Order: sequence, then C-alpha cells, then structure tokens
Amino acid sequence: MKAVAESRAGAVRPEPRRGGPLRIVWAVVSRFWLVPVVVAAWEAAARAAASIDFPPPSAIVLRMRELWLSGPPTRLFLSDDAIADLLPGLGRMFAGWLLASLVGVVAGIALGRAATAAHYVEPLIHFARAVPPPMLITLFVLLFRSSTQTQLAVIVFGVIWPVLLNSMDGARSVERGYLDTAAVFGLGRRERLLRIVLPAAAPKIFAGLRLSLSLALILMVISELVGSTDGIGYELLQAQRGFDSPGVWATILLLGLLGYVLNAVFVLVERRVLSWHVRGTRTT
Amino acid sequence: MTGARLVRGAVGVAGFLAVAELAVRSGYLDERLLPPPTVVVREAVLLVADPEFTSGLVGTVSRWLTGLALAIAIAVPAGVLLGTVAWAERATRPLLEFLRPIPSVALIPLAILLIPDDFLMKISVIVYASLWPILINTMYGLREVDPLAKDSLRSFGFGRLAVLCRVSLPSTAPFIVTGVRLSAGIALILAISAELLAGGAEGLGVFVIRAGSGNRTDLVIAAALWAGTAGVLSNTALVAAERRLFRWHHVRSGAVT
Amino acid sequence: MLKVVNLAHAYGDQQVLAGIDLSVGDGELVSVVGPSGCGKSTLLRSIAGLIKPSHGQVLINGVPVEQTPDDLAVVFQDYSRSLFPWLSAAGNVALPLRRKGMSRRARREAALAALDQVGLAGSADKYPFEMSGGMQQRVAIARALAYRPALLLMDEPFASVDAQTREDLEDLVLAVRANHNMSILLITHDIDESVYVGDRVVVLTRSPATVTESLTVDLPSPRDQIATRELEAFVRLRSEIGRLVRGRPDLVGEQ
Amino acid sequence: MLKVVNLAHAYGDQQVLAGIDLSVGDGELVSVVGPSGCGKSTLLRSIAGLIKPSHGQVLINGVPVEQTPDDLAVVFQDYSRSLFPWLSAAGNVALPLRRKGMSRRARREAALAALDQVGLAGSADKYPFEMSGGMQQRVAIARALAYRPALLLMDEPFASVDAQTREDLEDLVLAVRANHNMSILLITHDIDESVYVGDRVVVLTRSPATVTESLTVDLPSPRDQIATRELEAFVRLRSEIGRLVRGRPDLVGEQ
Amino acid sequence: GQASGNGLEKTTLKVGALPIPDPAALFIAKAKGFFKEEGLEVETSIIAGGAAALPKIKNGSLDISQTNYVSTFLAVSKGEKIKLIADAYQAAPNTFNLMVPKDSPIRTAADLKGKTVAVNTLTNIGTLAVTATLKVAGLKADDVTFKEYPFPEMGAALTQGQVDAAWVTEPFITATQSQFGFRKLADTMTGQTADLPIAGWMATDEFAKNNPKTLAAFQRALAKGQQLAANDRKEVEAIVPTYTSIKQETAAVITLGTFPTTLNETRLQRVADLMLEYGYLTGKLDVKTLLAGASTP
Ligand SMILES: Nc1ncnc2c1ncn2[C@@H]1O[C@H](COP(=O)(O)OP(=O)(O)OP(=O)(O)O)[C@@H](O)[C@H]1O
Ligand SMILES: Nc1ncnc2c1ncn2[C@@H]1O[C@H](COP(=O)(O)OP(=O)(O)OP(=O)(O)O)[C@@H](O)[C@H]1O
Ligand SMILES: [Mg+2]
Ligand SMILES: [Mg+2]
Repeated sequence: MKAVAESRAGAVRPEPRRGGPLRIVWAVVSRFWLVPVVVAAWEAAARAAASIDFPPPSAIVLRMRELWLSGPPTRLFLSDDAIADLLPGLGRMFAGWLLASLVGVVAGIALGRAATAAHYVEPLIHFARAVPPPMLITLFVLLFRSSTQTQLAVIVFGVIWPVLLNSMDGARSVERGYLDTAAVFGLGRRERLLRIVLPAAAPKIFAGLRLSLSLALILMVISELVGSTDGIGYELLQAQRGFDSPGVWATILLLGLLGYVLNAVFVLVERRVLSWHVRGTRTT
Repeated sequence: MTGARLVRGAVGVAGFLAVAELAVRSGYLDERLLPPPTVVVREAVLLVADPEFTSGLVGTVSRWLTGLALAIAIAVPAGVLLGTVAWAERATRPLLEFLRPIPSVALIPLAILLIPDDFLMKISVIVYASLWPILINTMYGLREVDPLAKDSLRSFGFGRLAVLCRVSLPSTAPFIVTGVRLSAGIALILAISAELLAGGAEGLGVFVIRAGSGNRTDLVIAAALWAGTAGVLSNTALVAAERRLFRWHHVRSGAVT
Repeated sequence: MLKVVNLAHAYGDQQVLAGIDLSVGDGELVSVVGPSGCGKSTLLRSIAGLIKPSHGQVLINGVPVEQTPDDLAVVFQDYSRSLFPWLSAAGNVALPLRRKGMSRRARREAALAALDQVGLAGSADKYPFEMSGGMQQRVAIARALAYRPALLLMDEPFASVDAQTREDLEDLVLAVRANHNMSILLITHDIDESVYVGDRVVVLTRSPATVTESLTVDLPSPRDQIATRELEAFVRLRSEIGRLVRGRPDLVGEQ
Repeated sequence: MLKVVNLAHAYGDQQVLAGIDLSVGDGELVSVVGPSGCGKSTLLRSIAGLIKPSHGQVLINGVPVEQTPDDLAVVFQDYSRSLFPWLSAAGNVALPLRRKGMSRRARREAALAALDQVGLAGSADKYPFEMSGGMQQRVAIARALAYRPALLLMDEPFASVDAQTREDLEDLVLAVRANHNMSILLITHDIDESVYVGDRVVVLTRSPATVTESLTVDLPSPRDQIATRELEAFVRLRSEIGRLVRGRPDLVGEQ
Repeated sequence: GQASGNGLEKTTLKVGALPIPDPAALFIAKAKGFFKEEGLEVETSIIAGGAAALPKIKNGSLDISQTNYVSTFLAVSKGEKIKLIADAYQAAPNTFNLMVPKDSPIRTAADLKGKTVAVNTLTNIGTLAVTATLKVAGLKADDVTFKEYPFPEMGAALTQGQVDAAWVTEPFITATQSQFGFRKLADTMTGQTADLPIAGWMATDEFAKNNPKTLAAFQRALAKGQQLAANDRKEVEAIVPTYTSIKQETAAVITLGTFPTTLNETRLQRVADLMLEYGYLTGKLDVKTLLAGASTP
C-alpha cells in the first residue's frame, strides 16, 4: 500500500512554484545535505587512519589554497600556478569536448541513418574505442607536430565514443511514425536529419554528451601525462613524482569540483533544450 | 549479423589496413616509428604462440568480463533507484558528479593502497570507471518511458515495483544495453590501463610494459590490435543479443538494421 | 459504486473540469459524451487516480480514493501507446491477470478467450506493431475485459473499428457486464452508441466542462442492434442528446 | 490522378492485399471502407510509398511511383505517433511548409489559419502532450490541409472527435478540396461519412483484401449535413454499403 | 608469512621488477636456483615504475621491489618508511645519453638554453642527470623545459619536433642511433654523476623489521646473482631476453651499466647529496639510516 501511495506522490508532483526564500533554502538543503555528512565522515576517518596517503580533507583544502588560490584579490585570488597551469588544460578540454561532440553527433546521426555505410565502419569504431588511450599516444605523438595537437587528439579520441554510439543508436531508433510523416510531406534529407532525427534522438545524444563531458576531464588528465608542461594532469604528475600526497588529493578534489560544476551547467542547458521532452514525459 | 554485413565490415577493416599500409610504405608515416600493418598483423598472429602473451590475454579478459559484469550488477539497480526516486538522485548527484571525473591514473595508486589483492584492486578500478555509462543511460532511459504505458499498468492496480519491473525496465532495456556496450569498451580500456599503471604478474598491459621497455613498438601495436579485436567481438556479441531480445524495439522504431 | 463529487481540475492555469458531479451505480453502464477537448479523458484519469484533481472527490463504494482504486480496468483513448510493445497480444492481455493470482496457464487461457471474444483469435501471438489500429484497440479492450474489474473505464474504445465490429463489441461489453456485474463508465463520441449501450447518458459542456444533463436511457434490456435502434424512445433520446451536444458554431469552414 | 493496379502485399507469409485495383480522378474524393484489419492502412502506406508492395503498381498521373510521391499529404491513423512531440501544434503544422519555400512568417500564418479552421485557434502553442486525443487528430488534419497537396490520403481522420466537430471537419475537407482541387483518398469506418463526403466509395473485403465494389455516389454538390443525409439516394447507398461491409459472423459474444 | 625449517620468517617472496636490464641479477639468481638454495620461493611480477611499486610494498601485495634511488630518497623525505636492501644497477659511460636528431643545430649542452628536453620521468634521475650536465655547460634547470615522455615515444617526439633533445637509456640509445641516426649530445653520467647509483631493491621498514632472516637470505642469494652479472656480461645478455622484450641480438650490443656487489652507503649518499644540491631535497638525508642489514660482499 505504501508503495502505491508513493507512486502517486511521484507521478502527481505539484507544479513547482518559483521564488520564496524558504523554497530556495529547501532546494539547497535537499540537494546538498549529503555533502557535509560525507565530508565529515571522511575527515574523521582520515584523522583516525593518520596515514600520509590519506590526508584529511581539511589538509587537502589547505593545499589547494596554497596551490591555486594564493594569488591577489584582483585576480579572484587565482595564483600564477592556477592561471598558467589550469586554464590551458581546461581550454584544451573544452576544445576537445566540443570537437568530439560535433564530430560524434554528426557522424553518429549520419551512420545511424545510413545502415550500409555503418556496416563498413562499425568494426573499426568498436575496434578503436577498445584501444586504451595510453597506447594510442604512441600513434598521436607520431602524427602531430605539437604536444597541444597530440593532447587534443587524445581527448577527442577518448571522449567521442559515448556521443557517437548514443547518437547512432538514437538516430537508428527514431519512432517510425515520425519518419513516415517526414517522408510523406517530402521533407528533404537535410531537413529530415535536422528537424526530425536530431530532436528525436536528442535524449540519447544528451546522455552521451553528459557522459563524455566528465570523460573529457579524465582524458584531459591522461593527455597531460605525456609531453605536457601545464594542465591539471601535469600538476597531478608533478605531485605524484614528488610524493606530495596532499597535492595529489588536491588535484583529485579539484577535478571532482570541476566535474560537478561542468555537469551542473550541462544539466541546466539540457533542461532548456529538452524541455519538451521533460514535460512530455512527466505530465500524464 | 547478416552475411552482407560481415562482408562489409571486413571490407571496411581491409580498406583501413590498406590505407595505413600505404601511408607507412609511402613514407607519409615513419616506418621506423610505426611498423606497417602487415608487420603488426603478422606479429599479432605470432603472439598466439607465445604462452606468456596468451595467458596474459586470458587474465586481462577474465578481469575485464568480471569487472563488466559487476558494473552491470551495480549500475543498473543504482540507475533505476536514481532514475525513479527523485530525492535520492538529488541528494547523491553532487557526490556522483564529483566522483565521475576522477581519472584512473589518480585512482589506481590509491586503489593499490586500499586493496592489497591485485585482482580485486584491478576489478574495482574497472568497475569504477565502467559504471557510469550504464548508470547514466539507465537514468536517461527511464525518463524516456512512455508515461501512458506506465499508467496502463498502474490503472490495473499494480504497485510501483511492478510498474518498474514490467514496464519501465523492459522499455528502458535497449537504452541500458547501449550503456553496456559503451561500458564494455571502457572496462576493457581500464583492464589494460590498470596493468599499465600498476603492473602485475600477467596481462595485456604487463605485456605492453615489457614490449615498450624493450623498444618493441611492433609488439605494443600488436597487443593493441588484440585489445581492439576483443572490443569488436564483445560488441558483436552484445549487438546480437540486443537484436534477439529487443526485436520489438527495432521493428517498431523502423531501426535501420 | 462510483461517485464523483464536484470534481474540478486545471492544467497549470487552464481550467478543464469545473465541478463535475457524476455517479455510476452497481452494474450500471454510464455513457459520457461531450465535445472534443472538453475534459472527458481528464475526468477518466482523475477517477482512475492517475492525476490528482485540483478539487473535489472521487468515492468508490463510499470511500474516497486517493490512489488507483482496486479492481479497476481502463481502456485508454490512445490505445496504441497503452499496449506494451515488447509483449504479444496475448502477453498484453495476460499481464494484468498476474494480480489475480492466476497461474501462467490460466492467464494464457483467459487471454486467448478474451482475444477470441474480440475477434482476434488468430492474432494472439502478434506483437502490437504487427497489428492494425483496430486490432490494437481490440487488444486493449480484451485486456480490460479479461481482467473482469468491478469498475471499467473506457475512453472511446470503439473509435477505430468498422461498423460491424463496433456493434459486436458493443454487444460484447453489454454481455460481459451482465454476466459479471461490472460497473462501466464509457466515453464515446457516437451519440447512437451512448444511447444503445448506456443505462444513463451524461452530457458534458465545452471546457471548462460541467455536466449539462444526465439522461436515463429507458430502453428494454437485453438490447438488440436492430430492434433497439428502431424504437421510438431510442430515436427521441439520440436527437435530444444530439441537440445537447451541438449548437456551438465554433468551426469556421473556409467557404 | 492516382491509379492502383493489381496491388498485392504480404507481411512475411501473411497475405494482406490480394490484387487491389483503384483509381482516384483529379479532384475526386474516394472513400474506402472495409473491415478492421483488412489492409486499408497497408494500402495507404503502399500508395504513400512507405512500404514496397509485393506486387502491382501505383501510378500517379501515369507515372509509376517508386518512392514517396511529390505533393502528397497523409493523415495517419496513429496520429499521436505522427505528431512531433518537440514541436507545438503550430510548429507541427508549419514544418512541412518549409518545402513550399514559404517564409517563416508565412508558414506561421498558414499554420495558424489551418489550426483555426479545425477549431484549434486557441491551442496553437500547445504541445501535443498538452492536447486531448481529438485535438491532436485535428492538428494532424490541419497539417495536411495547410500543406495543400495535390493528393491527400487520410486514414480515419475523424475517429476521435465528437459528432459536431466531425461534421464540421467533413465539410471543411470538402470545401478545401473544392477550392484547391485536391484529390483525396479517405479511409473511414463510418459508412454515412463515406457516402456523405465521397464521390465514390470503394468497399474492401476481409483480409486478404480485394475490392468488393466501387460505388459512385450520385448526390448533388455542395453537400449539406442535414439535407444530403435526408436524400433517398443517400439512405439507399448507405444501406447498400452497410450490406456489403457486414454479413460476416466472426465475433462471438459470450452470451 | 609461513615459517620454515631454517628459521625463515617467510619463504615465498613477491618481488616486483621492471622489464629492463637493471634487475638482471634477480633473474639470474632465480634461474640459477640461488633463492631455492636459501629456501626461498621468489615470485616476480612486472611493475610500472618504482613510484608505482611503492603502494604495492606498503600494502603487502609486493614484499620487495626494484626502485630507483632518486624516487626512494624523495619518498623518504616525504615521510615514507622504506628500507633499501640491496643495490642493483649503477651508471656507466654512455648508459644515459642526451640525444638529438642528426641534423639538429644543437651541438653542445650549452645550446640547450631555451629548448625542450624529454625525460622519462619528471623530478627524477633524468632531470637530475641533465641538470648536472647543464651545470657543466653553465646552464640551470630553468633554462630548459622538461617534458615527460615514455622512452618508446621519445623517438617520435624528437622526429616530430615536439622536443629538441631527449634523455635516453638503453636499448633506446642503440636503437635510435641506428634507426634514425640520432646523435649523442652528451653523456649525462660523467663528472658529478659518473658511476651514479641508479637502481636498488627496497622493502618497507616494517617488512625489514619483521623478516630479518628472510631478508638476509634474499640478500645472500641476490648477491650471488649480482656477482655473476658483474663479472660476466654473457650472463646478463643471456638472461635479459627472458624477462624483457629486448631481443638476443640487441642485448648483445647495448651498453650496460655495472652491477655493484655491495650496498655501499657512501656511494648512495652521493645521490642524496646531489639531490640536495639541485633542490630535489630540502634537507640533508642520511642514507645510512635507510640501509637494511649488512650486505656481505
Ligand atoms: N497534460 C496536459 N497538460 C496541459 N493541458 C492538457 C493536458 N492534457 C489535456 N490538456 C487540456 O485539457 C483539455 C481537456 O483534455 P482531455 O484530454 O480531457 O479532453 P477530452 O474531452 O478527452 O477530448 P477528446 O474527446 O478530444 O479526447 C484540453 O483542452 C487539453 O488541451
Ligand atoms: N508491420 C506489420 N507486420 C506484420 N503484419 C502487419 C503489419 N502491419 C499490419 N499487419 C497485418 O496486416 C493486416 C492489415 O493491417 P492494416 O493496418 O492494413 O489494416 P486496416 O485495414 O488498416 O485495419 P484497421 O481498420 O483496424 O486500421 C492486419 O492483419 C495486420 O495484422
Ligand atoms: Mg480524450
Ligand atoms: Mg488501419
């Protein structure tokens, strides 16, 4: 009985009302209450363990401040290190992710709709995505003249698969009714892809994009392990080489925070783009 | 997987190899740095006779499959939970989104410290990384379920769990399988990367460390060839399973098969 | 059996139902007619507990329903989306019977029998996408009938079938109702049908809908497709309902 | 305009159409009636080039069609699956007009006008899932009419609307046809409707379907909902078609 | 740990080693049965590097691992509790060279100012040795940019111009010389770094404390292998292809370092002092405190 009552509550959610300070407080609390709990538990556990490999979060945060937030207020406290090291890497990450997204969506939709063409390249795709990026670096170092190009290639090559696969799948499984309708109204190829297949596949594409966004952070780090002179991965490398355990944790924490922020922005954008979808499947 | 499809796939692979061969032979790519495909393929075939390699391959593959199976076992229920229980999703999202972008290179040293057993350590790393595609695809898939289909069952008085099992899950299944296909690739990558970063007694990654240290790029690439082949095979198996299980999905959506 | 008291509903700020009062007695069949978009399906969803009305109450046997009432079956207007594409026709019909604690075999048998009743004996193992619109709709009807609910809600259940099949299905519903004492609420656009099958016909106004009239159908039972429709009372009733539903000059042709 | 020659189709080994011959003249409206599941939708999909028939030919203006013919519009039976959920009603109607090389504004205006004609003036910015079944169906009709095709195929386009709206829509289709010289093939289950709107009524047998009869409707134009239906010729025709369609004892009630 | 008749605390040892010539003695000792003679069973596994092996000895998934001294001293300075239990490998002339492409304008170490140098690991022997070489040429570490590349990728990085010079060891020196005609710019193991100790064997403090007899047995057996390696290059050439991917014919031609037979505190202290001089360590490190047990020659 209880399950049924809950199911009703889930389906018949009252219309969200905006504004009201209480609501905002509630929104924040319901989203973040678990975070302080986990951090506190972590702090306690780390203090109890007292191992140099597992510094408590308080120590990590201090190290983070020292590394990246010891600059002048005029620069938002960003240190030289932060500006010189973090920004270029993030720039490469975004460039790589955007490029991969673009190529992934375009190629995915094209291959999703062109079955025969897909048959030719599919084994290659599944082959390529199973090769570990560290092993690919050999190839990319050979193909490109600058480290930046190599790094970009590693990022693109590493993150493109979720977008590509999900786009292919999405484009493949568009509701037949939509396609038939487009066909009888004589929509051209371009129009059909752009106005029917793309929106119909959008939910899957977004799942892929969201996956690849955090993957991009990971690949950014991996790409900076070879031949780099800046970036979060480089910082991680230096911290590891220097047996600087708080430093290693600081980069991990930074990556996590970045990941959270990126994802939050992404979800915001997705909500806008897929509003029809969200509303269409929520309201019954 | 029809005959024509197999042939086309083979043609695609052959075409790629031919282009690569040409690129190397014509000097566009440096032959001294990158052995041509013919050489690599020959090495790869010869590797079958190398017991060190084959036992490594078996080890890697077994860790890969174990890790993938565990990832599915964890991620599908978790995805269902987060996809259906809004407050749980809201509360855990900051943590999950925090954990997702932590790279294996940072994770593996910590994993080694925490998990003394080499096998378990590698499995954990594989599971950690390959969890996400299944989790996210499950969550997105649940959102896609036609609300009317759910209402249909609810109207017959079925509870939340029954609706989940009998409507939401079947209709999400194709979405989940796409996630599994993605995860299979990632799990394989991690199975090898864990060995590359942590070493070990055997494995494809260990083989690569050895080949690299001995300046045997041909062997490194031959090993990569095997990794890729494993990826293609697993994908083929998953696609075949998908086709059998979700015929309704393919036919109904007019999927180009 | 069913009592709807002052039910009102709004989607966002669009008022759709504005105080509906309605009741269906034990074993009664009440037809509901009203213009397209007036809120009939919304009413049905409220009764089924699928949406929470903004106002008012739904009582079943005197008890206010907060969630989907027990022992209920619904035939949705959008039948094609309410069938499960991964199940065959028989599978779709058999699925709800799990709640009745029937064995696998008994479920299958009941499903086949119900499919046979709606004229789909040969299509039990077809999947929804292999069936025509009318066949899918009949699967949805078979699913509801096989369930033998105490209360059956149907939203234009015969919209996609030909005249002959429609009449057969009407008679089928009447027969099942009589044998199993179901209470039925049937939404329809066919005024003749509303009279033919109904013990009572409820006419709704345009949105925001209220009940214009609730007419008792005083025709002898069992009904007969030819004899009943020829009765003077039948003709009078259908004209009256026709008049009630019509008379809104809201569509402008492009003459 | 349209000529269907000996068209046959089978799904797998189930023969559905068994040699259909049919033609629709320029500006003609041909109604098709036939039992549920006989193959009407299949016929329509073949004409629209959406499935390749196993046998026979579809000719448009004498040219065999291999793909979807140009200047065609279709109202599908499964309207809810043919509306794009990511577009509003107006967006759905306006989308195909891109092909006509109309400006964004002209498209929007044409869409609004068409929605107005089907009685949805106030719902232009609603999304499909915010509309009732009948409203969705009318959006699909508006989309086809706004497109002003040379050939219009409609599969039970008025199944989900009330009697009054149905009559208005019938008249709307007749008016648009007259003004723009469309040729129309209309599948319906309502025998009265098939006669009222049709220049000719084609009756199909059960599956595997063949053409039983093709009756010319010899009624004066323009038609009028009251006057036409009272004509003796109308009553005679509908009875005849009724007889042709019926007479298959295939549904067994559970009396 | 399973005890045994001859008083060993542990008879099976898990030992990590890199697939390069440095740990040759271990494999010789194993092949010749020296460990067996001591009642020890040695299980070797491949490690990804000294730093990567550290967590493994700490959590006990390895008992003993190969390490390089620079890493070890750095780790110790950060508070890691490690003992060195045997020496393994020491630089010889032309074992670690700075290489440039054949037609590179860089002629001497002094020309490296403002250039990019590839090393296999940042903040390690490579950077240390190059810095020492730069010092002779009047440059400092800051005058060049170090980039980390795995040895196998250095050939490509150098040909593609991603770096200007690369710090390379065997078998890559020989390979790149013969394949690409790379030119030796400088031998980084001269002067200050001549005969620099490179690699040794480590265990955790805890392990060393709890297993003194086992360690002694291991040291004795390893020393025998080390002796063979030090005295007979043929032994090394024969064993290297068995645990690395280096081919027999390559093993025959590459330049090898030396295999010291004692764990000599003074020699190792040199490394720590160099590290202090170049800022790798912030304070003096007394190497003597890190040595576990006496190693009998
Ligand atoms: N999910 C929704 N969100 C917003 N508005 C809705 C929603 N569902 C229905 N409506 C609106 O509510 C009104 C009534 O819809 P409903 O489906 O109840 O009509 P109906 O009487 O069943 O019509 P029909 O006979 O055409 O099926 C319509 O105007 C419709 O636009
Ligand atoms: N995709 C399909 N695969 C297999 N069989 C199909 C498919 N579509 C239709 N059929 C079968 O073909 C026959 C004719 O279907 P069709 O949809 O053309 O009927 P219809 O005349 O439109 O019926 P209705 O009036 O109920 O819509 C039916 O028996 C149906 O089971
Ligand atoms: Mg409705
Ligand atoms: Mg049909």
